[in-house]
Amino acid sequence: MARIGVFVCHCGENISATVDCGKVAETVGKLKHVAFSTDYKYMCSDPGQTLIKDAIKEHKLTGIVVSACSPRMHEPTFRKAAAEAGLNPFLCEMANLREHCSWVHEKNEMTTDKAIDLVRILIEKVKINSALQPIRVPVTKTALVVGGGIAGIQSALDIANTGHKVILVERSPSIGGHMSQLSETFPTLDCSQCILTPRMVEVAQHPNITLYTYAEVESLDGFIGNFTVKIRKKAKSIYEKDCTGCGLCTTKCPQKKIPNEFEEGLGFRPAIYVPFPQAVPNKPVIDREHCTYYLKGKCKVCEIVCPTKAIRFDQPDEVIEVKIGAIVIATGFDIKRSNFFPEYGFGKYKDVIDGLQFERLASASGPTSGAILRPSDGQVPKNIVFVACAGSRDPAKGIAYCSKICCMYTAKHAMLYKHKVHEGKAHVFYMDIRSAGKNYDEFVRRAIEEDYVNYIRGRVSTIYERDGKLIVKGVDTLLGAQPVEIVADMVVLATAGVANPGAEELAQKLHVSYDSHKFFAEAHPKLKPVETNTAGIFLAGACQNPKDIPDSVSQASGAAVKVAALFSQSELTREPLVAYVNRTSPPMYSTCVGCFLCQSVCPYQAIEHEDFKTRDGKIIKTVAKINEGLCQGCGTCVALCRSKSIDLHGYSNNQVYTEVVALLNDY
Amino acid sequence: MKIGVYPGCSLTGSARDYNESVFALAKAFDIELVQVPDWNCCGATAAHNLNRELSLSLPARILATAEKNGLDEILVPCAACYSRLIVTQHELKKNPELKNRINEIIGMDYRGTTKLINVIEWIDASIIPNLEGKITKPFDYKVACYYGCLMVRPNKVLNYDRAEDPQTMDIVMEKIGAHALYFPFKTECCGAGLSVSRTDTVSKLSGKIIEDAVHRGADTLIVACPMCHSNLDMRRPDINKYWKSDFKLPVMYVTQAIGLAIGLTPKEVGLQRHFVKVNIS
Amino acid sequence: MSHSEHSIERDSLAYAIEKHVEVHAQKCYQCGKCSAGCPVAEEMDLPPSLVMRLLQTEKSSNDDKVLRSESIWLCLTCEMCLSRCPMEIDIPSMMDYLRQRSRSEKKVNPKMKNIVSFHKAFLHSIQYTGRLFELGLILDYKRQSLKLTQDMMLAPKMISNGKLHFIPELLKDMPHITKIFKKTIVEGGSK
Amino acid sequence: MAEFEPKVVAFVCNWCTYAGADLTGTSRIKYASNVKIIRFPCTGRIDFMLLLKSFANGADGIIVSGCHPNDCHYTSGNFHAKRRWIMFKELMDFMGIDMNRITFSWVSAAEGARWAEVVNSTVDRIRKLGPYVSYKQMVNTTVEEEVINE
Ligand SMILES: Cc1cc2nc3c(=O)[nH]c(=O)nc-3n(C[C@H](O)[C@H](O)[C@H](O)COP(=O)(O)OP(=O)(O)OC[C@H]3O[C@@H](n4cnc5c(N)ncnc54)[C@H](O)[C@@H]3O)c2cc1C
Ligand SMILES: Cc1cc2nc3c(=O)[nH]c(=O)nc-3n(C[C@H](O)[C@H](O)[C@H](O)COP(=O)(O)OP(=O)(O)OC[C@H]3O[C@@H](n4cnc5c(N)ncnc54)[C@H](O)[C@@H]3O)c2cc1C
Ligand code: SF4
Ligand code: SF4
Ligand code: SF4
Ligand code: SF4
Ligand code: SF4
Ligand code: SF4
Ligand code: SF4
Ligand code: SF4
Repeated sequence: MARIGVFVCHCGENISATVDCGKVAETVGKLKHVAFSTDYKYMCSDPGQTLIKDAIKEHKLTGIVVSACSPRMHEPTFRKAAAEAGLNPFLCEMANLREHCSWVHEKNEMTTDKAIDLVRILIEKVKINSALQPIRVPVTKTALVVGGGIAGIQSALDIANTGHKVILVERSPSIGGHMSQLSETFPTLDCSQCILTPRMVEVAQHPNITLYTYAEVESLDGFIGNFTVKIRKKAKSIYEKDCTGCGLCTTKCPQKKIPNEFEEGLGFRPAIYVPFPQAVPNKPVIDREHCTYYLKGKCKVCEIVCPTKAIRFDQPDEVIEVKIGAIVIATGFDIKRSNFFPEYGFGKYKDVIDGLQFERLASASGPTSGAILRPSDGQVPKNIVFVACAGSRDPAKGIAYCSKICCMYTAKHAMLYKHKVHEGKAHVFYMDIRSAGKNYDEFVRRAIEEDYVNYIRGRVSTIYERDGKLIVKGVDTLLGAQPVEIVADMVVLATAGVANPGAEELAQKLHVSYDSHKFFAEAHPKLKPVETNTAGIFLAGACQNPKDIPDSVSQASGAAVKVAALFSQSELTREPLVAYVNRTSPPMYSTCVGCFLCQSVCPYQAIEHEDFKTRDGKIIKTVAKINEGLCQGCGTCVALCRSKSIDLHGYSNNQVYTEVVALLNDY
Repeated sequence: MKIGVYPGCSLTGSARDYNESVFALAKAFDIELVQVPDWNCCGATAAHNLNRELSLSLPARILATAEKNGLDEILVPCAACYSRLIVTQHELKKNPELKNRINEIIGMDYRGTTKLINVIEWIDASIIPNLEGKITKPFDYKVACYYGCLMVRPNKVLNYDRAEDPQTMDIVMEKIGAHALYFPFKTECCGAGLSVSRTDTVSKLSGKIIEDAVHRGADTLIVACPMCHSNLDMRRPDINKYWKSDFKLPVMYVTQAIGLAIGLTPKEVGLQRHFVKVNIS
Repeated sequence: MSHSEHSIERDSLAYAIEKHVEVHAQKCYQCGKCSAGCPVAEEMDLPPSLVMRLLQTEKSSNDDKVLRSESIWLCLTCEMCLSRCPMEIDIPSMMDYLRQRSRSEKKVNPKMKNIVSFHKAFLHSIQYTGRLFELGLILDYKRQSLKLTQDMMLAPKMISNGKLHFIPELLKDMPHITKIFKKTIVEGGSK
Repeated sequence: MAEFEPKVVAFVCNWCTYAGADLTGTSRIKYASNVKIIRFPCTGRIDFMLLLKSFANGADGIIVSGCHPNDCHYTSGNFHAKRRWIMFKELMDFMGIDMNRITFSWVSAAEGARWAEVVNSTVDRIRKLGPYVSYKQMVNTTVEEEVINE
């Protein structure tokens, strides 16, 4: 038999000024199953709470309704009080007599009547509430960081420094990402390698970090705190423990003309290679696609010269399985490179290059040792044109969004050019200068005012070649759309920043959502920019959208804190207001018909399959099962299920129907 | 083989040379070209500049006549006419209400079933595959292929080649032994519709095209549109005056070049009708 | 489309363009790529992107400027602008509409009279013969534009090259053509 | 005769409209007391059979309100609610339910005044429509029984 207690609060006069609190307490006190009913001036005060606790014990209450302010304000207070008195906290409900009644209505009988109704509804509800236990899940305190660019490096270091283990998985042979390719960085023009390399080394040496380069995530199972990940370590064809990184093999390899990815095709590398001198780890890998041995069955020069016999041609890929508790995705971005703009001739004219190629030209460690030389003939370009928004903000041929970083790096490029080629002329075609950031606009102004970079507001229509020069046909919209024609030696296109190839595949493997441009999607654009929709998986850096280094690093540290917060508990406790699929006795097992419509609408991928099998393992029936670790309790699945097989703790079908009936029917 | 043809006004007038080369080529490849009976002018630039309904009605009459006479496919050698016809097809397909209105104007039942073929598509489908063994005099020249605006734009409607740096004509020329030059002006406008009313503008625009082709060492320009041809060939004195030079670069129709390559005489392909002498062959 | 959902009746040229040719002036973000590629931008009083901007203001004085401009007549409908516009704004179709509006509102720029005359002469030729009669066209145009000597130099050579007919080729079903003209030009009031 | 006081049930989500209604209170904006709120985690949880159930139990009007599109606390719950709503609307139309008795709105946690407006306009409208007696006559009880019994 239910024994309900009702506690009507005056809130000083906030409630009692318009609601007759005494009458409310008296009226509901007469209802069936109400064992105790009273009113009091301040329920949340210490004496108020004591009153409640005493009543629970004294009257052996099986449920209470605190009729006071908004549950959004004091539900935790009163649930805690209930728990202290030995009543399951989920058997305490609050009727909102203040925000939803006394403050919004005039003092009259109808208002008091409404207050009575509000209390009644919750009395009926709490009668059928069930005692719920918070959900506890254990936490594996090892984090996985996917992607070893600056964002991944920062996250890994921050997490590792909180004392937790980190596994860092990088797809390419070295960590460093795009930042390692940059020459100098805006807005300070400090050398990218100089600030990045120490971090890379720190990663390699950190006792809490295990680094897997040349590796990729194969699959992921489990949920927050309890993931199992499979990592494929691609065969490097060398035995790393024996390799000293002497580099002899790379100098002797006869394959020398493979376009160097790190140099953005502006240089070459051998088949056994270290992507760049400061690479971490600084040990080579064999590119099997280009190695003569793998292609033709002979060569093995590297094996012959290797002093430590570290080469292993028969090394297989290795798949390892690890348990982890949280994931940071930091797989970065890329820039558009294909010939998506035939009118600009990218890919056709050697001297029309992209931003990353320019970085390599400007980099002291690049193919020209930092001299700005045009690729076609190695001459110093005297007239250089930069084209901003090349493919960005262009729904017709490119992408609709603004790539965010190119205004800044274009200003940087023009500046670097002017610093290196004093007599040269730099022109920038732009639509808007987007340089919001600390010291950013000042930086752009410096390019214009101190380095005399010629900024022209207007887009370029076409670029064509004549007599070894590039004719750039643009317009100056600030001069009434006057056509501008520049005879340039070299053109740099600030091509759009796009999602990394493979991002979609990775998102699917990790069960996180991504947007229409294949960038990873945050859980909330403003308040959860670091979280994904999947609990325990976080985002850092340009994998979310094009970002510069300061933003990538900030977010990476943010993601690290989220992981650290998760790891600060040995168990996760969560409000048990989650969905569940009903179970009946065999042979039915559940009323669920296995349509999995619920699965298709769940925003958190919390619905799994559960098989019922005969003793010999034959599947009799497959039904839905809620993963409590993932379910956030939105109830979308409940409303959708046609066989009414799913229900939601705290907002069950029975509970909400009871509320409706109580509300509409007189007592 | 039999196929419909819509010559349009130019081919029966100022572009007789083009007409002759198209028919000569058809004959050499056993293709019978059947004219759309009692065809009318497509209205050209003038109609759509001045009256939208007229600009759709004139082509619709042509197409409806072709439909009525069972011509499922028609070759339209003039790029300008081709453009008007295909744009009409597109607009009327997009907008059934407009289609009804136009049908009312022309008093015919236009359905939009005719397949329109431009000259390069025709060459690609019916000439190139049968070229083997026919080339007696490879067209061993450096050529600049000029497509103009109407063959590639609007790309979404024409759905032919690509709007920037198209290649179809270049490929055809390479097949008959020519060397197709890199030519960035291939889709720049020659001035087309302003030919008579703004000779200065046309001289300037067409002049840029000629100048660049000469600069790149072309032996001849190759075109597939009578409007382009008349601006680049007939207007040469104006161009030369405007550019204060003496460009002698000939301008040939793609059909003429193929004709010569398979051994037709200059006269058979109408070369003698050109204003700028063609000292090729 | 979201545009039409929200658009309220406005009394502007931009609105008329939206309705008649489905070109939305507000989509233009003034990048200028159209003007950069337009072959006649240099000769225009209002390069295409400027026309777009004037229309965006939806001010009647600016609408008037557009309708009285030389640009709308100099436009060659070459489609270069459309093919490169990042927002795929169909300027050529819009230009067609603007020309017709300019004529119906009697705002044709006086300097552009020749161009209009030529178009008119061209249509006359078709109206009376069904096909273009080039010699007739030239003569008609000369009469209208009073540019008596221009192009006369070409005629003899054209004749000797076999490129000019002396007698127009007439269509068999001329009444049909006459009817089409009557229903469009005459009744449409753009004679 | 005293003026007809309609009974209106409001199904609102916890994160946006419930909080918005709290703000109406904190701002002391007055509105008609005919409306009583039932709290849901998300509009996605609102089973539209509840609307039928409410009418069957004598509701004269109903408000369904949640987060604005794209602001859903659960990212897409309200999106699914909207989609289902479209389907359900057809069904209700088919059943002859008077759609004027249902208000579907978005009220965010910051829109206290808007909540008062939504309530008042709904109550006004329902008051004009009068008691929803016709529902009782036409209701197909099998539909609701099936839903309630679990
Ligand atoms: C031309 C240019 C100039 C720039 N100049 C500046 C500047 O001056 N200042 C500035 O602040 N910013 C600049 N930036 C921006 C800067 O490059 C980015 O902010 C930064 O690189 C983002 O770091 P990230 O770690 O998020 O991504 P990335 O640098 O892209 O690193 C991602 C890493 O993840 C790895 N990876 C990808 N997919 C997988 C996978 N599936 N599994 C495992 N690993 C994977 C990649 O190999 C890579 O190592 C510039 C960008 C460009 C294009
Ligand atoms: C007009 C306007 C519109 C905006 N619109 C948007 C928008 O639509 N979307 C968006 O994303 N952002 C918007 N923003 C930006 C947004 O307001 C800020 O990003 C955000 O408020 C920053 O939060 P904060 O906590 O860093 O700083 P603040 O919001 O400034 O909070 C700082 C707090 O610190 C307190 N404080 C200050 N000094 C001391 C001290 N010495 N000791 C103790 N406490 C102190 C202050 O009282 C204050 O409470 C807008 C900003 C403005 C001005
Ligand atoms: S419980 Fe709420 S209503 Fe009661 S006194 Fe405290 S704040 Fe006021
Ligand atoms: S075996 Fe392959 S990697 Fe080794 S030296 Fe030969 S080509 Fe280079
Ligand atoms: S030669 Fe051997 S030890 Fe030296 S880098 Fe190559 S594999 Fe390593
Ligand atoms: S950041 Fe600048 S250059 Fe890059 S897309 Fe945005 S506006 Fe264009
Ligand atoms: S729980 Fe319901 S919606 Fe989900 S699979 Fe089972 S029957 Fe289908
Ligand atoms: S309640 Fe929401 S989060 Fe939980 S399983 Fe259902 S749809 Fe998914
Ligand atoms: S190209 Fe398009 S968007 Fe750019 S100015 Fe011209 S019309 Fe506007
Ligand atoms: S269509 Fe007209 S406006 Fe557009 S590029 Fe050609 S001439 Fe210029």
